Amino acid sequence: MNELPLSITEQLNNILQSILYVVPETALAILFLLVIITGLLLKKDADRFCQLLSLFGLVFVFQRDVQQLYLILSGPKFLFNNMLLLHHVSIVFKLIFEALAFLIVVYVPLDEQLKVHKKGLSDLYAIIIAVVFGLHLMAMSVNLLMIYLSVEMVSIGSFLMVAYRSENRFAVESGLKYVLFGFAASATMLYGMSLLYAFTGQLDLFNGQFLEQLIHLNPVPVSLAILLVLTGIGFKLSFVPMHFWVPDVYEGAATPIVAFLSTLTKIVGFALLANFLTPFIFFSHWTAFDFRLFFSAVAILTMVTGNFAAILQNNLKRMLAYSAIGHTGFGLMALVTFSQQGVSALLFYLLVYALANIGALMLCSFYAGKNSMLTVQDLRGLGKTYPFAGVCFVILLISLTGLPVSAGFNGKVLVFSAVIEVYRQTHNIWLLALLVTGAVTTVVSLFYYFKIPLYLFLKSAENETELPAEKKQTFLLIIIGLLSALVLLIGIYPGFLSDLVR
Amino acid sequence: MDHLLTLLIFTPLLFGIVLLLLPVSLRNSFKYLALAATIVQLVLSGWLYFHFQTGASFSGINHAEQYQFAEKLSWISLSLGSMGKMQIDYFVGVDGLSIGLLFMSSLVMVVAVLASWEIKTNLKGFFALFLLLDMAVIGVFCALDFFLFYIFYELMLLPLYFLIGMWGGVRREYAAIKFFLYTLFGSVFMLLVMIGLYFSVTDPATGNHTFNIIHMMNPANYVQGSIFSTAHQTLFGFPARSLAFVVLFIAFAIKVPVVPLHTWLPDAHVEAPTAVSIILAGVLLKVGGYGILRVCFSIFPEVATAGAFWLGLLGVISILYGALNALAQTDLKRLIAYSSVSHMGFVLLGIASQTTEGISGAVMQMLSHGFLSAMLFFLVGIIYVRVHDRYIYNFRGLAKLMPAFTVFVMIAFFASLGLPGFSAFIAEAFSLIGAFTSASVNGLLPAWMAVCGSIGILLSAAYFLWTLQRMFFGETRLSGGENWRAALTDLNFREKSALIPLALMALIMGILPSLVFDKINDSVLALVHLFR
Amino acid sequence: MEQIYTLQTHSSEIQLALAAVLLPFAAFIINFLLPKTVLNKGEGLFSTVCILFSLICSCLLFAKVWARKPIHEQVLWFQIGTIKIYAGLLLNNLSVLMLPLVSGIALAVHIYSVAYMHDDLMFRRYFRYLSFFCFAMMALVVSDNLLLMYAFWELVGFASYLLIGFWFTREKAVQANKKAFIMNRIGDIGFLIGIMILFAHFHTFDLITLFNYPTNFSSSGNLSGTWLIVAGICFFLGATAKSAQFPLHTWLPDAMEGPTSVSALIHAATMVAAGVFLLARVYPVFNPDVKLIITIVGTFTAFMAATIALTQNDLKKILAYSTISQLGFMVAAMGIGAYASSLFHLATHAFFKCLLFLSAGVIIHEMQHIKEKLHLDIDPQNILYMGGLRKVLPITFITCIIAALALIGFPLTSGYLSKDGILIQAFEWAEGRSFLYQLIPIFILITSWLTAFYISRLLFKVFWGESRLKEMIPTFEYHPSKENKLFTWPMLFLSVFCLFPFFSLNPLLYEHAWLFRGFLAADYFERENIYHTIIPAAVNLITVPVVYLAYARYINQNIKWFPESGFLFRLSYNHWYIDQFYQNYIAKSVVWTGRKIYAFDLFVIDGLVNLIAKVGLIISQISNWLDKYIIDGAVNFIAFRIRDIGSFARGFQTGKVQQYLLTMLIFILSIYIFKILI
Amino acid sequence: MVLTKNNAIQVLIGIEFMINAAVINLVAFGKYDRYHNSGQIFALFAIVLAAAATAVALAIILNVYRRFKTIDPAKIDALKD
Repeated sequence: MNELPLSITEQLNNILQSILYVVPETALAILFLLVIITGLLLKKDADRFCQLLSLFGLVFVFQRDVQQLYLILSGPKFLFNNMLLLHHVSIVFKLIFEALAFLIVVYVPLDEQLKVHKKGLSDLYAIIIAVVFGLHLMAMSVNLLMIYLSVEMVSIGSFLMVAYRSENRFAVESGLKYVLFGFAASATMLYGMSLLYAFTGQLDLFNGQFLEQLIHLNPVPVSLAILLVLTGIGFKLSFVPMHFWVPDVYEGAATPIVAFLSTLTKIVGFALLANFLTPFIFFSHWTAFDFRLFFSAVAILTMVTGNFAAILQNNLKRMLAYSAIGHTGFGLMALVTFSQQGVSALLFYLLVYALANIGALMLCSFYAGKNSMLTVQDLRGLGKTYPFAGVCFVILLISLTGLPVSAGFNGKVLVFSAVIEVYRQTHNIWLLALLVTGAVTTVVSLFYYFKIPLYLFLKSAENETELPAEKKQTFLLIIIGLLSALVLLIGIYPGFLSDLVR
Repeated sequence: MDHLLTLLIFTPLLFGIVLLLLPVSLRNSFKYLALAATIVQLVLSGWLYFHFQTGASFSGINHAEQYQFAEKLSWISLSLGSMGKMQIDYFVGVDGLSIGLLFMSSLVMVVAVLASWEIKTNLKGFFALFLLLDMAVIGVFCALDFFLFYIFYELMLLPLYFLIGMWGGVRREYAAIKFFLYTLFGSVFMLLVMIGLYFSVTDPATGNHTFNIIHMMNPANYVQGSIFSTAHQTLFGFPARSLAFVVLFIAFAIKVPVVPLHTWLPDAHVEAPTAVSIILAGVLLKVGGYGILRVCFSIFPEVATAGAFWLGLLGVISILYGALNALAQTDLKRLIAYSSVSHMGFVLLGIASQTTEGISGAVMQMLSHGFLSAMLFFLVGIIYVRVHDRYIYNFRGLAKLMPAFTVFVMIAFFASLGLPGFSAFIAEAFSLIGAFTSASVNGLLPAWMAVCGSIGILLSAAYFLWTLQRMFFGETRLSGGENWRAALTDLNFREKSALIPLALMALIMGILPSLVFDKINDSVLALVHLFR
Repeated sequence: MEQIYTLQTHSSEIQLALAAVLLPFAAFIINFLLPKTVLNKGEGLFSTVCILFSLICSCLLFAKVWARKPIHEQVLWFQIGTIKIYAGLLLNNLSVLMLPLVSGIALAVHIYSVAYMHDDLMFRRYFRYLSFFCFAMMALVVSDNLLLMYAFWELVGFASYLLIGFWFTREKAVQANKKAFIMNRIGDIGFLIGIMILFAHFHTFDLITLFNYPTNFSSSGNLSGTWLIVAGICFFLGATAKSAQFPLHTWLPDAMEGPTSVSALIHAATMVAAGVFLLARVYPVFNPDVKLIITIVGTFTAFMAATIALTQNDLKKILAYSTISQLGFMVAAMGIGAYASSLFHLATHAFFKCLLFLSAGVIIHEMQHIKEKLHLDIDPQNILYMGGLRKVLPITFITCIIAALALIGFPLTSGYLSKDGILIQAFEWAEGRSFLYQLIPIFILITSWLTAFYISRLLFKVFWGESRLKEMIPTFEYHPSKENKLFTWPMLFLSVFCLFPFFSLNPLLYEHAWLFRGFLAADYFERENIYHTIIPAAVNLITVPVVYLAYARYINQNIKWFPESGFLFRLSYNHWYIDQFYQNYIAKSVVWTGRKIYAFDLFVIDGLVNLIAKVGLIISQISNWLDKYIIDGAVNFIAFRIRDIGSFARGFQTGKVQQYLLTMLIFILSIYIFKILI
Repeated sequence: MVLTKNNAIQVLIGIEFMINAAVINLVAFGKYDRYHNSGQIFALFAIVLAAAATAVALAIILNVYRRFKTIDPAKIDALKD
């Protein structure tokens, strides 16, 4: 039924050639092993050394990725018998992963709650490296098996990270919820994939027959299968039906982990969705399941729930969780355009969102200190005591809301222009609804984002007690300062970033 | 010589950065630094105003090369894959409409700094935000690239939110967030229209899309079939161009403010500290008026003509509505806020008439109202700083206690109710005359609108005189008793030095309106020509 | 007036005119800057000297320009778009007459007020305002375009606001000046609309081009009939406010709160005359039916004011109402086309009314002294407390008599010439018309008799008989106070002008008055008819018994004809209730609407915005509530977790992972079902 | 089972059932794909990964028990809106 089985030798040659193209991944694997070994060997000062090692490793991998860019100038490459697809967009995703992972690894020891952890952080670095490895695979996977493998790897890694601080009630509870929800979601995905395999007998998405088979079948079961697979991916992206775990887990887990989850896993979700959808979109007469309609509805729902629910939140991290959902909706809007410009706008927007979000979370841990629960009321009057942190917080929030001069604004402008461009061609009413929801939710987001400076600056602290001055994470403040400066810089000169992203 | 405008825009930013770096120990030096910044700006804009050439070849509404002191350098050039390059350039220039407003706002800024002597807490933050606001305001008046215009337009909101929020009166949070949401609501939809316009206009020189307002003005640059091209595309059933005009008009009407959208003004003014409410009234309301002229009217002239009747009606309503409201006020600052609504109604009426007299009257009104409302708010600030109370009924017979103060109050009151010899008289007379003649010249506004407008002048006389008589004349009876009597000292040198220039400007512009009209005549003629 | 209009560079005349106008302004500025200590009474002297020189200049100018070619000089003021606005001087008969008139009276009042305001501590401020007023009035008279005229028109109103409210600590004074200014403001709106109409059609403000003096206004070209009428009415509205005609006259009696010398200058001679001056200036605009309206309003005001003046007790109020009624005469004269005699009456009236006010000022001054000496709590202005003053103030008595006779229009006085001119022309005008038109001259006739009656009532009450104070304090005895020289001289100077010789040699025939001839329209022909003789004779014959009647009534009380009560009396006593009507209807209603609109603004519009904010919040709550309860309820129901109902999670985030999973499943099923349906 | 049981471990068992269902599905349909047998390979991977995930899940449930003394997901709702 399919072509003659490739002889073993050809398969081996194929694999050998592909190895060349997976240098960054192999480097990551080696790095992972090294970090575990150092973690075991050097008992006492393991954390510091592991951190340095993983940082160097990430820089090395980053450098390798850049090299890969030149490798694929001639065009995307299928590796390991169509298991992975290395193309420009996936490399850019990988670069983003390296950068953000670097940032998070730097951030991890600075968080109060994690630093005091008795088991030490060396294991955490190892897990992070492993998950980054999983992210790489996920960004490139085009084969159902590969998708499932990489999703599982990333999920298990993130389960461990969320539940890392086993002594804290909230962390453990969020871990449990995350595990149960994640595991169920991946089970559904697996079932969906098995159905797809049943229908097409193929695991490779980009294979011609894959879609041929699907066309001849009755659209209803096909769309059920696709739906089930989308739930798995949705869990990673946390759009509307799959967003319930987000607030609890973000509130419970340690802040650096939340930073990791809210940025990296979300971005890789988009990467995976892009890869998964490409065959369906470019396959001309695909009628079974109208992706654009589905995703526009989901995007609107996500934006509305995310932003409107955030209004009522008092807890800072929970509010940032809901705002993350809102931003996912906005990202989906960019994706729905299915155009090259849409994807590059999406990349720009996600990177800028990630920077601002990590900055905001860093500030949460800066203000939270020991106690994990940080409500907006606790911030009352802190603006005057820590002016520098307060100003950075405002800059980051401006970027998150998308007010001008900030990077977020340029992101939103790019996304809006992409959507308008596509709307101009297709006049699809859904795109217009997306535009209007985007605009309205931006205004709503201003309302809850500006609750923070409201308490920081405008409200005066009742008890004028000076907060413990020893809160001297100057290093953390420096990073936050760098981040807000970066956000402002991108705001004024988006040029250099957008060229990279294109 | 050619980088003057950029220098003008960014001097406050420079001073602001210097100010931020200074240690907090030099607290009292901040206000002098800010004063220096604004004076440098005043000298620059004075020089610009003086060297502004007039003449037919300098009208400059829709001819890019006729703008003076223009500077253009490419700022952002994002390449958007298939879509070609997104080209945004830093294009700044001045023409008849904006030169007057520039000079007025820099003078008002100097007065605002003088008024901010009363601020005691967190000086560094206050003056940094103040200078940022100053830069944004000047930037808005010079920007000729829609994207740059939008960035400065939004940049104004942020410092104001904090200025009102942190140094304001008792209900400051409510007023600050209300102000912020109001303007943001308007401007978010403006963003959408801006991007739509971007996609429908191509720059003849470089061929790719552009944000340049001047290119947006002549229909030749519109891409066929684009949303806002003149081939009346439809959007939700309405013609796209009129929908864009309405959206833009709403965004600027919130700023002007036009009646249904004006409720943020009294709260923002009452709660803002004196210096901020001076800028808010003196300059920010003009941004709305200027925006309507520069953006709405020049880019969609035919829609403006079609809707002129409704604009005129809105103008008349705000005149009468503002005046009647002012009559019923008990808080002096709120009264002046409503009077600003009424006076800005004249601007809208003048603009809607689309006659030379009407528009030049409107521009003159913007300038004169800038000076007069700054003066009025400064005067209210003087009372408030002394006794922390603005309730009209608590004061009687201040003339005896503070004679010099009363003289300035009388000048301000009589000037703003349109006594001849002051600029408001010329401005309001010509806006009304413009509105009246428009019935015969281009048949846009019916004659009764000008008559209702003139009733507005009468009402303004009523509430100003009522306040004057209520607070200043008669036997001195203060609700605060003796300690108020001691506190209500007469003007000191600083206050006088702030008030005298404003009074003089109002007087000079009243006696010699040619100072203003010569500068704006050519641009107004070009604008009116655009409508035909 | 066949002078042809030529633009010559009469540099000498222009300089004279400029000097006349700017001298008081110089006085105003220097008084303002002059430090207090130079001469304690320096300001008074200084501004009097200035006004004296300006009088001299205007007389010289008068000599040069009267009955010769009008001179017009202008310079570009500013340019709007393509329209050039000029500012300049127009010196024709009208302006040249008004200049000396205003400065003459102003000089008299200046000298008078040096003494009158001697002990007032705000002496300096008084003279500042007074010279500012003179400047504004003189400038108004000579300005050549409507916009400039409107500017000075309002400045005159502003100066009167300052002067009425001079003693600003007195509550009533402050009320009065606010009312005066707002009333004038209403008039100004009318004036502005009139200007707008003309500008809309002719795109110019210049009087020359508009009414191309001196030929009459033929260029009503494209100004259609209706607009002409509206413009006419608007200009007339402006004049009514300034000259206190019927609908807008209530501010003048209240304006008496200001110092008497101020009332003498402003509310007798100059400012109120400005209204008539405006009518004269824009005379060609009025077409016949507007003129009819003017006549009706004029006569009605005259009649009404006269009736009110009958019963007033306050000395200055009587004079105020008499001014209103005399102005009614002039306006009516303008209406019936007697342009020349109306201006003639304006000139004569200015002199004798100013004289009456000055003498009233002296009387009140005297009563003030008595009051302080004996510290009675009487109102110095109330004539009921006066009486028998002729012995105490002889010179004032004489000048007062002359002025009163001039007011009545007794032969040999200037008043006779001007008032009878109006009467005769009124009858000529009404000759051919239907019965209704006849009413006008009859009313004018009645009013002149009423004038005679109330002025004589005033004289007898004040000067004749015994002082009423005697009943209050038997020991009271007038002791002759030396009349201050500064009072008497200006009064005598003015009384000279009240007599006929100054205006025309022949005391009986008004046509021979040089002033009358100055304004005659070119086509005026001498119409010798019976009216010329009957009317003057009839008027004078009847005034004599009327005066006697007043004498009988008030001095020896042997005639009880005029009861102090009754409806008519009460109607007339409280100013026909017009003031109250204005106060509690119009003023109150405007403030009431203001309050209502504010409430509306506060609750509806502001409410609307808050509503939208609340709706925003509610939507988020509903969406949240929807998430929480609908789906949560279904879950429990399905899972039969009865005991869970107790622990309804507050948010949808129930924390129960399984509920999340279930909602997810439900969502997928719903999409699936939805897919099946399509 | 996943949704109703009030014992975390039973929930895990439920999930395991789901995965096994998918594995059976894969293997069953592997019949048609003689050459690649991708179905069976996929099934192998699925089983391995399920095992790994269960191990992690059990570790976390152990932790939860140590903290909450109960593993009924309905009870563990400290983090709620």
